[in-house]
Amino acid sequence: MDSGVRAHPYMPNSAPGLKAELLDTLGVALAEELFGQIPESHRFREALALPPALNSEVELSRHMTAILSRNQSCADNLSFLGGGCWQHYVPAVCDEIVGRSEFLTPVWGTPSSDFGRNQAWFEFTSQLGELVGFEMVGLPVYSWGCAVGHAIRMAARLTGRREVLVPQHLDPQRRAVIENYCAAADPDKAIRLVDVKSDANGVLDLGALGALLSERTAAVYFENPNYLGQIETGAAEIAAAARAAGAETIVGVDPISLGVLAPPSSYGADIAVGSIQPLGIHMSGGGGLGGFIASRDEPRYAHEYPTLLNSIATTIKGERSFGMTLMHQSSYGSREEGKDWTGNSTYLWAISSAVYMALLGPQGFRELGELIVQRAHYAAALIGEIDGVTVRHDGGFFKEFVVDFSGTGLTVATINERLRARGIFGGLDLSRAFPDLGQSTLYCVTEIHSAADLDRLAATLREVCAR
Amino acid sequence: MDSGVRAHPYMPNSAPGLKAELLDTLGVALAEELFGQIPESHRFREALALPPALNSEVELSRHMTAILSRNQSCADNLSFLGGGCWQHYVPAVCDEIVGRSEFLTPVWGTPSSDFGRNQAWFEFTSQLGELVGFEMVGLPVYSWGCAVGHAIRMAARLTGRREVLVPQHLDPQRRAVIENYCAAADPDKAIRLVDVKSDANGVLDLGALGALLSERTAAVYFENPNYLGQIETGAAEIAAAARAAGAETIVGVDPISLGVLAPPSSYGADIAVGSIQPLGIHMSGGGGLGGFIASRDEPRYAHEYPTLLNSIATTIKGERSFGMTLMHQSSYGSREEGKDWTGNSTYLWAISSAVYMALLGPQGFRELGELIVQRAHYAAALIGEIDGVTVRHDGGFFKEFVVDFSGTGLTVATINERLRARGIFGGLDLSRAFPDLGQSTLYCVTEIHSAADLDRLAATLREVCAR
Amino acid sequence: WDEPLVMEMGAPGRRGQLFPVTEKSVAAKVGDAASLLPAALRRAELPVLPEMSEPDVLRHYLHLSQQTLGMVGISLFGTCTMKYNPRLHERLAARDEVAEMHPDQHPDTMQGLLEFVYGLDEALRVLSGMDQFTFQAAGGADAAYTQACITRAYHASRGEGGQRNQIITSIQSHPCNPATSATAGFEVVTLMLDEKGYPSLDALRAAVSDRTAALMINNPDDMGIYNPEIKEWVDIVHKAGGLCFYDHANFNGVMSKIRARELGFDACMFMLHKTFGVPKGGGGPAVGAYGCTEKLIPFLPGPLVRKAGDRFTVDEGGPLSIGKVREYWGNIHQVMKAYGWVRSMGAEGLHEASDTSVLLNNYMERELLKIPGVTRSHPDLEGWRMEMTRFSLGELFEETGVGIADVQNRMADYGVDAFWMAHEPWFIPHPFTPEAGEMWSKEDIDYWIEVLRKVCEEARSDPEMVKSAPHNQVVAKLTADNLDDPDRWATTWRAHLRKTGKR
Amino acid sequence: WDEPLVMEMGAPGRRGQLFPVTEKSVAAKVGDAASLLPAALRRAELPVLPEMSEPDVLRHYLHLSQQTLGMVGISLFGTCTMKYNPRLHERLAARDEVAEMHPDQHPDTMQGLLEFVYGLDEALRVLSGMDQFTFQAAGGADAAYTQACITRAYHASRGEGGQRNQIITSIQSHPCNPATSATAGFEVVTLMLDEKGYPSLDALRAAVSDRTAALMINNPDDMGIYNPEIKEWVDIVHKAGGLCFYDHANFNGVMSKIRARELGFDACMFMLHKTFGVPKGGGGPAVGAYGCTEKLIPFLPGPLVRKAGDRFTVDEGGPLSIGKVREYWGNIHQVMKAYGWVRSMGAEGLHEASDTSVLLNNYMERELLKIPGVTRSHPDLEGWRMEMTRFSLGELFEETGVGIADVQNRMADYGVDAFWMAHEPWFIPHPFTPEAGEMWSKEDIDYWIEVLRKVCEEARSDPEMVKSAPHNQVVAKLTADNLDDPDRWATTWRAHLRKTGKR
Repeated sequence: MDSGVRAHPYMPNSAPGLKAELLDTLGVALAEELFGQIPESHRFREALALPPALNSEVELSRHMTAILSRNQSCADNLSFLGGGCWQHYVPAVCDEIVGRSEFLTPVWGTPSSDFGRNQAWFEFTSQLGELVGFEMVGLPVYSWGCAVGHAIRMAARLTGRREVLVPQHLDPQRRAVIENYCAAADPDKAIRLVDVKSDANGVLDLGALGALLSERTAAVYFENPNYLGQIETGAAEIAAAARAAGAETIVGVDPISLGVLAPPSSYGADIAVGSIQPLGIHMSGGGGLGGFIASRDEPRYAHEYPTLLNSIATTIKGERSFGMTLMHQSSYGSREEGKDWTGNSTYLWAISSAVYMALLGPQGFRELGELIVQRAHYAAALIGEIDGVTVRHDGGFFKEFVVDFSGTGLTVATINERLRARGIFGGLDLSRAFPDLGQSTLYCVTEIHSAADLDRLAATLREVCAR
Repeated sequence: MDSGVRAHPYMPNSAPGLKAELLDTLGVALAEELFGQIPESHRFREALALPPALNSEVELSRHMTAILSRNQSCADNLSFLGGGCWQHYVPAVCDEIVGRSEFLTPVWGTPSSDFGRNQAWFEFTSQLGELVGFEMVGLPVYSWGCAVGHAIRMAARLTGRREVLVPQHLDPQRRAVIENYCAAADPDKAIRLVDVKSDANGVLDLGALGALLSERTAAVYFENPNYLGQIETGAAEIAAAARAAGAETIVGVDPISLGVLAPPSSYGADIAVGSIQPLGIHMSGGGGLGGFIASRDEPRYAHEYPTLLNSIATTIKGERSFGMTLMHQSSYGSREEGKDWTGNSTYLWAISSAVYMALLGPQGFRELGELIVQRAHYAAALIGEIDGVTVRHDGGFFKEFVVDFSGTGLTVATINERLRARGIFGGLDLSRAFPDLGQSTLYCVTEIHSAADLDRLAATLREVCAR
Repeated sequence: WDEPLVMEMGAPGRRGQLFPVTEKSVAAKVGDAASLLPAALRRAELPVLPEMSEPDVLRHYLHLSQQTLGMVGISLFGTCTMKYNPRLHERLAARDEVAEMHPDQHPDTMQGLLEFVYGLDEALRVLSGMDQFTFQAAGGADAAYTQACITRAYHASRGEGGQRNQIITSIQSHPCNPATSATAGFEVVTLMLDEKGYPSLDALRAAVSDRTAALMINNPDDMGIYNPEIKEWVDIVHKAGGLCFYDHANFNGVMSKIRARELGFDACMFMLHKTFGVPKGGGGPAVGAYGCTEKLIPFLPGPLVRKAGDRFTVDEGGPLSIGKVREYWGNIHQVMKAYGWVRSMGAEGLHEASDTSVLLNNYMERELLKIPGVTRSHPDLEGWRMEMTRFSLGELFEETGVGIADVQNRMADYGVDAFWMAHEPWFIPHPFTPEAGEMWSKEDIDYWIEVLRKVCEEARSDPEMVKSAPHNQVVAKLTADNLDDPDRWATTWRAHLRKTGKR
Repeated sequence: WDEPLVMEMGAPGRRGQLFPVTEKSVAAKVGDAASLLPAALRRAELPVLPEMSEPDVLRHYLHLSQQTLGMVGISLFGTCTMKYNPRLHERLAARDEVAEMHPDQHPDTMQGLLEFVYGLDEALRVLSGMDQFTFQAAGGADAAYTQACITRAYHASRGEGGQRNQIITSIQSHPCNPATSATAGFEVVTLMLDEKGYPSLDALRAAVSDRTAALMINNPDDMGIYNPEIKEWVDIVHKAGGLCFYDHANFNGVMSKIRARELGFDACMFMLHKTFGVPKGGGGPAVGAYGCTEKLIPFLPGPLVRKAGDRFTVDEGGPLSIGKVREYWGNIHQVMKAYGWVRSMGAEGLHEASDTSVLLNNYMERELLKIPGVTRSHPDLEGWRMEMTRFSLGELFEETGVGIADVQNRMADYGVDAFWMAHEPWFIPHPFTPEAGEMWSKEDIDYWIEVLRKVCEEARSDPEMVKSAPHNQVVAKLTADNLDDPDRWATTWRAHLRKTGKR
């Protein structure tokens, strides 16, 4: 070995002898000579001001672990944060499967060499299709917000119209994403978002909606349950009204609710979108997000999908296999003429979700949905008994609900800070995004919250809200 | 589904309909009828007083995690515990491989169906053989202590003698195991352990050893480094003396030292034993233990191995494969006529160790050994500067060394309690097992202890030892 | 394994996951679940999902994993550098301190994650010369989209929003550049290559105008050709009033050698799942790290991390911010892995990796061109290529009728997963673009070359065998049936059953 | 994968793991390493280990893992119940609170581990009626050895140490019982079976004497036969002054149905890696849970866990303790997994598992006996067998020359890993002992039966094909070469090289 030079563990050819051998083969003395294409004036010749390498794993591991110890997680604390990322239980089998090197590390192969992965993807779309009640499901996109953005653009292309009705109370993060997808450098190409206000029950005001619908309306987008947690009882009426106006109905759903809630297909949705994060994917600080787009399997819709579409197929020996359909309409096939764009997305999570749905099965989704609904209402009931604290809607929600602290005279920020000191992450602060809701928060209750946890929450809230 | 009865996730046939179908096939109404062989008077008819089932993973996970949170680990604290289980760094690739379902869950197959596992085992014995310098290596046994026990019994069978010389300062745990292996219901079959005292340098007193060697001596057992951490400088002399007396030389080694220390084969050992835990296996509260037995590849030794012996072999197509040799001499082959016994052991750890040795390679073992030696001596030097604290031996150790607190007037227990309150697990308390060493502890320093850690230890010790 | 679809497995009543029975106190207070749900929105029939036990689900997906070749073989997937993904990072990402973090937690409770974000931002600033990075974009294409959105916002802020509606790119740029530009409502102006392998300065001069919003370009390109006039390009676009975005997808060969800043770019993009050791996961979760100079920082999407003393704080973005291209921080757990990778490599390691990837590519080029039937694009262009070379098997096809896809399929039989051919459109027939990178040993590269040599020989000795490949994979190749036929395609099992009359 | 041995891989200078460079302050204080080591004991030449990069090591062992069938197929390995190993427990065992625990930590810092030990002890006491368990034994055989040591100590404490030096067992007991008895210095008295499938009471009466130290026996045995006279056995041995040890290796079929206490035993043993959902790891780390009644508690090896209020304390064992059979707590991380398994099953689950394993075995027996050539031991014995049945393919062998090992090899071609044949000695020709357990679905069992049926047919139609099986595995079957030949065997690569003249 050359004096003091150590091969790097990630780079087999950094063993000094080997590198020299390769250079010899090419007849060059230094690798530097191979960069001749780059003009000297383009070169960066300074030392890179990076911290020293931690190329021993024992040091790197310790360094990283020390940094991580500065986090406090929702496992160590009792958290009621939701909104666009939810703490559901992830079965260990999901982690086991997505951690398999075969699924974790590859990028792309042939239908034959990637057969197993493609089948897993097909099982993802097939099971998700059963949940939402649609026959066409694309491979996942980045997030729910991105799925809505694409779905709205699909609707605009389908109808040739450029106005979309959306709920007044929409996740501000999701809305920010949607707004980007609707804006355009060329103003003529932009899609306009029009707010539909909520009624007293926290669901869309059907009258207001009707008044806004017109021949300009490309689509109505609503969510079920909606951002405030409420179930849109008027879903069928909304879809019927949209249809009457020649508009598409796009419904955003939390798929974990679909063991107990009607699938969007059943009340007239044309396109369903949502998040796959609840289906067996850790929150990972928001790194667990993934979105889906589903619809009826009709050419009219199929031809507008921006996603990859993984179809069942047949081999020359008659075996079942899988391949991509309508690839030409993607950006890979048609560059700027393609439908929006696609690229690396969240395909590993499709596998985790496939495992999750197979583990739960119909009874698991039902049981889970019932448990969440009951616990959420239990939590709401307890909280509603606290002086000065109001649960804004009297039932009709799934796992999230709005708690208004206005009556306590305290801000949400203060309450959450006090809760945090007691090991509880309170609900999401809605007061900045929706001043109309006062000092409100969105509380999220799932299967991870036992009755004892909810009792503790109520007791602690009572304590911190007391003057 | 039957009312309220839920299939258990681990039991596919517990789905009520399926079970009924199976019972129908057999023509019985209840599974109970199948237990007809058992007399009623043998049956236990009470309810099992077990806590209620936690058959939902979300509950079980939380329950288990809550219990685990009552542990404080050597990752959260700075630990200097060693003795018979050591905190070395386990590369993530080791965990990845032994976590693979293929290696984690099976029990036994054919040479063809288990080919990959058998090759991994062969790579374990082959690499370990290179470290210890022996051509014959058995599959691992339960622990170092068990390996010594078996090796001593091998020596007794080889020599027909029943006395073994062992170091006075031997791990009390290991010694307790060895004593069981040497005792016998029939006193004529027992093997007698005779202590050899240590000299002032903490190594075997060669004069004392010579005086104890006789025609009764089946073997001399010593360790390198020994239990007090010292390197047995007289290893070759000991082996020569044993040989002259017609006794076998059994050497216990810490294989992680063998990048810098001479292999036992080089100074005359006949049999080498030791722990594989340092080679890529987490301590796991002692669940990471595993022992090995190695020797020259001579029929004389081979025919006394109690372990499984995985040999390279050839298939009918001429391919390389692996199979067990000398199976007939195991307890599986010969019941009470076999050599001691064998059974499930620690074979998964053989794979982890194989990965570890392949990752390190010769340069890794050298580098690691040098780092440990330097850091251990650094720690000893710092500690020795503290008033009232003595490092018993002036160098000559590998990763462990004896610190005597007698001069502080404090007990080891008190000092360790004070250290623990400051996030440090002090060295192993030797005062009970070896009163001759005073208020001594065995400190263990490895690659996980940075200079900063050792500085912190010294500063903290200084603080807690102050009157 | 002759593995059924999960939809075909299971038996009624089996369970793979149970949930707690609702506590008595809960049920007593709120009643049963049905009473809490509006009748009209209650699900009438349960979804038709498989009913399976936990071990059966596990085993099924273990089987599918074993039926995936991927990086378990050798994969020199060009244009998307295949890297070693340190398993340490996966262990860390599995810890509660990562996996069980909610993105809306109070910043005080996520100082660790913020430190990773800040630390990687710092490192990428050093590597690019840019002034600020965001990791919100959930892929390289999303970073290109971020640029498109920022371009829009930048010109709008200067009152040129309606006017500057053209984005210029080259036909050799990744499709995501024109595609995201179009999605953001721009016209795309695509420059063709001249004989040197990149568009001429004249073509660019002809393209710019007061409608020019931005240039989006990569360099080197996927053919391993570096455009030495890139500084002039940036000048021309800047003078025309446009922004310049550097798609650094092909960063691996030039890490530590060139930086976006010295070339004059306003912004650039790195793919953490490509260049920075983050696993690809078969296509994400990914991160397109987007970095820009001071003048574009006000337009960045929030949240951004700032350092105040030894604490990290969160900046949600100001009035000019484009808002968000994706919710929250992006794939922040992948940012952690990339941070770890950079720390483990250090400056010397990055330098070495770049050297090695270019060295190995040129070694490969030398050896591959010895194989009869293999040619390269721009054969007369002198000098060493960068970390990739665009090859062609056009001659082999002419001679044998064996096409590039056949060769790809046949190579899989030898444990070599697919190479990338080329992005659309193809300039040369039957293109292929292997990328050696730095993680594959010379032995692996030699094996890969040997496999291609062998397959080329097979194409001559037994072309039908190669055309009907693969022969040693789980299944054979797909029929030429039209998967774009609405009566055949089926992205879900229920669609397939209907179309085949089984449901 | 045509995978080389790791010893054949790599290249000089490659590194798979680097270690920190010794800090300057350290080197300054102590000098270089060589100066700290006695010259005579310094290693002269580095060990001949492979020199490999990290990704290459990973990939090599991934390949080997894929070349291992195991539980990824179907394994009905009898006498060693194959169970589902919940992946949750593996995730938990990987946490620092388990993996990074030193066994000599202060008890205050390991309350969690102690709680698992205590909790499982409590549960096993309920399941067996015993009064105390220890988990130190690192396998089932080690628990038998524990019994042998305790037997020795017990009689020694009563002044009968020299005299009581015989241990009685049956020829159908697991080999570990006689083998560990012999290791502990006992004479072994082995009783033969009579026509009912177990030794007669007369044989036992003839065997006991004042030299009898203990009886070590399992029941039911591996043939699925339950000895209904077992209570009388225990009485006879007790009256003779011996201890009675119940080898509960075959506990799966009788969980919740019978207990050691009611049968009168002094001690019993459960295998956590067998009955209690702990992964086998290809042969450990395992746990033989050893439980005994009050009278033997003083002899147990330490440490034991005691509960004091809500704290757990450590009892190192008293003066009569046998000391230790293995260092520390035993495989305590596996104890945690077994605890989790018991909690997840609960009383009803255990009952169901026992029911299912017996039900499935009798279903299997019914179907297997329909296959021409398959018979069972003790064919005339009436009634249902327990969780196993001992079958024979002797008739098939007579007819076709295809033996049981051939069938085993051929079944592997269908993804069915080896069944267990029978422990030595074999009472019936070509025995096999599949165990259905509770984790395999009826479909799996039916598939297994179908494979055996098919292989039996193949044995008739193409015996050579079956005899030369396997045909679809990584490698073919071993030659009949004598692996016991000292000139051939090689347990290490260096031995192989020497014997084949390559080194």
